[in-house]
Amino acid sequence: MGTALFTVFATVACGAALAVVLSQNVVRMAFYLVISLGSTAGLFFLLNADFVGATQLLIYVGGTVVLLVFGVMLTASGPFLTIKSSPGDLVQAGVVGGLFLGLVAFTVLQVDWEANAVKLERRYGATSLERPGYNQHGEGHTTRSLGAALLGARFDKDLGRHREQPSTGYLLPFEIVSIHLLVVLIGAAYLARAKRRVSPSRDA
Amino acid sequence: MMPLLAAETISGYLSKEWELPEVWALVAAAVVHVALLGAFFGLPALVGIWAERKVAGRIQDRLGPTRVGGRFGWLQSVADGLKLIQKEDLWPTAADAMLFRVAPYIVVISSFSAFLFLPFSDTWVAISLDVGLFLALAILSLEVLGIILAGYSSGSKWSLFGGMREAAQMVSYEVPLGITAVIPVMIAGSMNLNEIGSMQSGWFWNWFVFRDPFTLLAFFVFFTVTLASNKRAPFDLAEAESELVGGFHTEYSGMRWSFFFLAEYASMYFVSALAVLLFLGGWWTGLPFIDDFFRTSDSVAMQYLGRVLGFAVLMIKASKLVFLQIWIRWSLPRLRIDQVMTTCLKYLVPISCFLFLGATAWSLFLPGRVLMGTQPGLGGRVADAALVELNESSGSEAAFVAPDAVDVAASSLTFSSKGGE
Amino acid sequence: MCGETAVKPRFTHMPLEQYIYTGTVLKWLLGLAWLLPLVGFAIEIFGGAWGKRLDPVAGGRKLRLAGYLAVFCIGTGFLLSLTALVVWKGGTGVALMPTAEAVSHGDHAAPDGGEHGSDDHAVDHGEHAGHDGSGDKPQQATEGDARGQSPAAEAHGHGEADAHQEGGGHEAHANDPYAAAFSGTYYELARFGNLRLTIDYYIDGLTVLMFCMVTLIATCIHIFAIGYMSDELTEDYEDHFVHLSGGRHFHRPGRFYRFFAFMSLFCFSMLGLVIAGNIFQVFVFWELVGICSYLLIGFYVERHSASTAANKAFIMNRVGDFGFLIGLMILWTYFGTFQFANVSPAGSPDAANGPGLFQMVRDSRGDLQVEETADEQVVMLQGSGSADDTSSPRSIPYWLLVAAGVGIFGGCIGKSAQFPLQPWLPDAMEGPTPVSALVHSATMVAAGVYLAGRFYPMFTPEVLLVIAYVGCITLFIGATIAIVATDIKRVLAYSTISQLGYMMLALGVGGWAAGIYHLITHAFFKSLMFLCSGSVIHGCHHEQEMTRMGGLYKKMPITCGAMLVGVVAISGLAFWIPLAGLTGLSGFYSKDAIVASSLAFMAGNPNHFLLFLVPLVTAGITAFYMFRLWFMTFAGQPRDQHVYDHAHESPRVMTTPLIILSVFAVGCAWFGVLENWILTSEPAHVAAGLTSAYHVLLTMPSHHAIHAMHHTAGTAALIAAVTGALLSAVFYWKGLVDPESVRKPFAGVHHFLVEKWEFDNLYDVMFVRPVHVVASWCTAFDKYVLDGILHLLSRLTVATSAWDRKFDETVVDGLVNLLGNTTYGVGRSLQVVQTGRLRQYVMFIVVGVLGLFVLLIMFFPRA
Amino acid sequence: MEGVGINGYLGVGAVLFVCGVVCMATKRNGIGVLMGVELVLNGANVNFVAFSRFGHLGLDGQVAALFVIVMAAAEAAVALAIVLSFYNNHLTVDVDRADELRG
Repeated sequence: MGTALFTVFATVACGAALAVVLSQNVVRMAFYLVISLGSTAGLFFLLNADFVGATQLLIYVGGTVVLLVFGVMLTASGPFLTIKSSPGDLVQAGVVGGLFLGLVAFTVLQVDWEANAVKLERRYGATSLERPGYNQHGEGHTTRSLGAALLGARFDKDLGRHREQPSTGYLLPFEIVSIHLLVVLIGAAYLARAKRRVSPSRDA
Repeated sequence: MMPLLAAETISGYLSKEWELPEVWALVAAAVVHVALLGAFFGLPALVGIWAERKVAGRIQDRLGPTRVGGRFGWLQSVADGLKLIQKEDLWPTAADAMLFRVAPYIVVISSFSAFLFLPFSDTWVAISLDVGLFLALAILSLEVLGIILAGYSSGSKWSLFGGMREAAQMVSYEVPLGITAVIPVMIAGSMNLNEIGSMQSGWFWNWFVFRDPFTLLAFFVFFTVTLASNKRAPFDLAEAESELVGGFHTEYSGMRWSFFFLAEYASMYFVSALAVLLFLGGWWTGLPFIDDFFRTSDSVAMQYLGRVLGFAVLMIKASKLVFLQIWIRWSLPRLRIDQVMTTCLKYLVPISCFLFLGATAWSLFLPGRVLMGTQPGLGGRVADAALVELNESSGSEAAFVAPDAVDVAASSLTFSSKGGE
Repeated sequence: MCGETAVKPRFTHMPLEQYIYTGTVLKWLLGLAWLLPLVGFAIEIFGGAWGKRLDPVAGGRKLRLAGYLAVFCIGTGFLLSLTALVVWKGGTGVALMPTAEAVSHGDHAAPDGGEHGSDDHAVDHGEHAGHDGSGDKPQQATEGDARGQSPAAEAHGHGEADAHQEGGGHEAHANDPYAAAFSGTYYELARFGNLRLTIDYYIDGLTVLMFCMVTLIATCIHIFAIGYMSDELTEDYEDHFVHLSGGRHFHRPGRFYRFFAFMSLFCFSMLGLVIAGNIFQVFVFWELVGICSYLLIGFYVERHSASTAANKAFIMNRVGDFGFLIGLMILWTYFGTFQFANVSPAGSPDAANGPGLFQMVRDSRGDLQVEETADEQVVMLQGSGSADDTSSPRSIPYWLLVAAGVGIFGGCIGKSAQFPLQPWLPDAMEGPTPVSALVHSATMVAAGVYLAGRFYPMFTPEVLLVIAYVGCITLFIGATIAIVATDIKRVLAYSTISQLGYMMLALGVGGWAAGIYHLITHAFFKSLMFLCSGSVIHGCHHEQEMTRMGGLYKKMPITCGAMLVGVVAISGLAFWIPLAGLTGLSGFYSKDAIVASSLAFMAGNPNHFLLFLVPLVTAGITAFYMFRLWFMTFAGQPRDQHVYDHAHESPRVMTTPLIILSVFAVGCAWFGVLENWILTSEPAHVAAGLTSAYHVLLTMPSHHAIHAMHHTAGTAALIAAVTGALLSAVFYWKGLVDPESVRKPFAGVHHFLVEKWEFDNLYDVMFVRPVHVVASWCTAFDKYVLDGILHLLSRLTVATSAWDRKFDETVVDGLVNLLGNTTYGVGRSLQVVQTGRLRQYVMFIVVGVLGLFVLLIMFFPRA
Repeated sequence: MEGVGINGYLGVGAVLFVCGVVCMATKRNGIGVLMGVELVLNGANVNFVAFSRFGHLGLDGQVAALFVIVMAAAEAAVALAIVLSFYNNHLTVDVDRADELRG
């Protein structure tokens, strides 16, 4: 079952990503991107990361919708609808990309994950997700733990563990990210504020 | 018949009773669910369209459809559906054919799959997730994607305008929608719609809308935002018949056109049901003796009837809200797009933020005390959650009592010290 | 006589706490009177400028406040001085008012009183004023008896047998100047070991007297000046004496406030000079009054004559101050202190400081302790600068003491225009008339006399002889030039010179009291006469030539009368008034005191007969030229109708001071008050009239010697004065003899006199020309030698720098350019990589990562 | 749980990543480049979550994925603003035109 779902989602994700690369129309690219991201979210669900998946759907897809809007606004008019990229570029990029992919795949396959897992198991004990007594399986109960972790408390690490020192949470990064978002909000608004200064420089 | 009623989930029933392998059981269950939902999915459209026309007629001092089928014209929608199905499926040459054809499906799929997380009654939910509400909103927000694609791919400026307006409107109205939806989540301490619903049992003053003044206001804000988020008047800028011929669906006809309206009426019903679940006590009648009569009885059938009753209650409540939407549509004039954006960004967002802060403060400073009746607030919830996890993790060490929400971090320290012993 | 008796004079009649109390009160009274003008100065100098800015239109009315403020300051000073006088008299118990019989034959008690003047420190001003024991203190009563019968003196003298033994047979009536004196410190500026730089005060009768005199005269002159300077109150003052091109006159805003600011500053400096308790402080204020005089003479800066006069005065004063500085150095080196005298009794706050100069030089009887060492004579110093080295009494070589005295006196010469340095004073008349009256007749030039008098104990007989001759020459020169001068103010200036000469002469011949006496009286009538001349000039619209005046008594009666008073006073005339006997105006008494002391001096040492004859003759000359002035100005027929027609009497603000001053000019010398007052602070050794036989043989006349000569000298002086007056009447009033007819035969003499004895030309030849020559030499040296060297050096520098430049351009710049070019080239060659195409960059990244991976996989050791 | 192990997910991540890189490398449209970036980040996310599931990261992997998502949103906002102002100045979104700093 899981395998079937994985196959579906993986194929859709990869195919859509490929379509993004290949298609020349911005809006179609955006469409394919949405598809890819959505199926990636499906993969996340398969990985019992419900919250991440939902966030992926909401934020990424919302963000992509915005991308879409801009793409349409900026390119829907005539000559910019498709900015063709030369096939030479495509070929060369494809070659390099293929090499890269092969290399990454090679690296991935080089690693013996089971042995690693056993080694890590011996050193750190069971992963917090599979530890007995802390059930995160079925229904993927990661949401509450994630919230606690973002608030600085690590149920998943500290509950039922013999630790002198409680594990560190993510309170500070969380705050930093919030501030960062605020800054980005203001900065983007400033950058994109309407100051239409048409420069007839090299634009036909 | 009984074991079917008694079964937790359909797949469980199938695998237990008929010894199906789990995969097939799951597939079959999925099929069943989809069939149920599909059946249910058409219903609001039929009823809604008919009701809309009747209500519009009444409001405009007309009779509305009267001829088709009986004297209330209640077959009108069916007739329309038949006509639409017969129509030829065509698309303009200027259109981007692929997207033009895909767009309605996206809309329908998104608004349909939102129903997967909607509990129609106690435990009557297709997928009960920890992140149910979150996911539901996320998927619902995918609907706009289809609309933009439709508006763009039609290759007509009216459609494009409609799509753009819809995009702007949706992207900005997501914010207050999310914030107001988070308020009940914060109160309940869970995003699982089933839990949220079941938390409002008992007397009707346990409904979140009556919990404190902030939630009361939050409900109305939520309702307004949902109006906007599925382009109901007075926010229906996407299809502004008076300005843009038909908005994003100008170029559509036939079945693809009807998909949009299917989706629209379905999501109308969905957001209403969502509002009911979040604020208006879900499937509970609000009169405990009635509910308890069914729940406490030990016969499976009675409990099943109780769920049916809950289903009916939810339906009625949601229908009331749908009727309210229709009423508003035919009573209020349409806003200008800039007014729409102003309403959202300058008024609704600050208001919802304020309400969120207010509700939080209420929960923090008066934990467990509510406007009417008694109910443990957020603090109690999270404390219970921590307690639950504690008991799960370190079985007998249940002596620990999580004092309050703000102490969760500190409580983790306590865990460790306990573990140290 | 051991040290500390000299250091700490006994106050037999003043308990300690009373001393401290009185001293403190005096200190603060006079200090306030001293500092008030400074405050006034500050306010005026700033407020004036600001007042101008406040409203340029009505600035005048605003600035008149400056005058009022100055008058207020100095007037308050006068009142404070009067209070100080009362306090001082009450505190010290000196009696200024002689009894009736004292006036008649008080001085005949002197000789027999002399036989048994057994007490060295007795406060016996009663001796001369005939005040015998009717003082307000029992001790003084006993003194009086003691002078009466000697056994009584043994019975209850002031105890101290040895003093009695020493005093026996010694014929001295040593006055104790410290008895009525208060000394102390306002503020200590710095202390180097034993050497202290302090702001001291030394208050005795002389100080109080000077304070009263200065403040009184200054008040009158300020009031007068408000009227006199009133034409400065405009915003556009036209100076008729400055001729610009095109026959126009110079226009400038009025300087009313500035004038009064300078006057206030001058008053402050003058009072500081008087109250100063050490010679250094005196020097400071000495320079300060010099500055004020400079500023005030050059008040009309735009006038070339004024600026030159100011410079002249300043430079000549510097010449004198050079000597002053030398004296200061000597004193500092050998005495280690600048303080005049430290009279604080044991227990008073300032007693700790060592003895002052006077107490070191003179012993308690007022004698110099001269000892013969191997090669030279040294003066043993009484006491010591500090408490520790009492064991080894210090000494100063005699000739150095003389040198110090001459140096200090050099300062006096410069300041009060004595013989070699007199020419600056007549030119100083360029300043406004009130300035001439206050600064250049009454106070500042008198400061020289004051200092000589104050420093009297430091002067050895040789110095005194120098002083006497200088004064003698000066008075003759001044008088003779005054005969031919026609500018009314210059006549007064020359008379001032000669009168100052009189004072110096008196000091030189041992008539200390006479000199100071004349200083005071002269201050009054000379300021009076200057103010009168100022009134005349004001009335005649700045006409100063007497040859164009005449008959003004009808136009300005008050001025005329006041001037007459002044003239009579200065020429020392006296009248027979039935009740009071022979009564004269103030000048009469002071002048015949001088003549008497000089006569006594001549009697003491006949070879110095000139010191008597010249003053006697000059007394006549004085009368002559003063009456000449008066006749030419007021009597007779108007010589210039135009001037006469426009002449008018001055406003009341100017005439009132005249009246006040004339009252003082008439009566300040009556009843012997002034005399006794002065005598309280007479140095110890003067009364005795010592016989000094150090290098030159001099016999200083004692008091009773002077008194013996009194009548003779008075008669002779009176006769001379009357003669002079009659002569001038003959010449200039009745016109019986035409001055021209007399001038003809003596044309050479006349010219010589008109040329002021060729002094200016002489100095021109002696100093100015040589200086010019030397200056031209220096210029040449500069131009040819120094500049040559400099040019050579500069050329060298240029040459080297040229080489340096080559080096820079070739080597240094070469290196730097090399570096720069290489960098540039590398950048050039690398710039193709920066294509500005995002996508190529991405490709670069990917390829780079690929390369890294390959390297890693190839070279990473397999685990 | 049966099914694919970590390798499958890593493979998907790698494909997404490479697709994003190639997209960045080929698209002349600025927005296309942005989409490439999104793809790259997405591939990274897949890896994170996969490690959190199979590897030893636990929740940390998911938290990292969350942060990546948020950062991606922020990055998209800023990049879009940049593209917009670029469009305002050049009337195009062709990144090849953005070569004024070409060496």
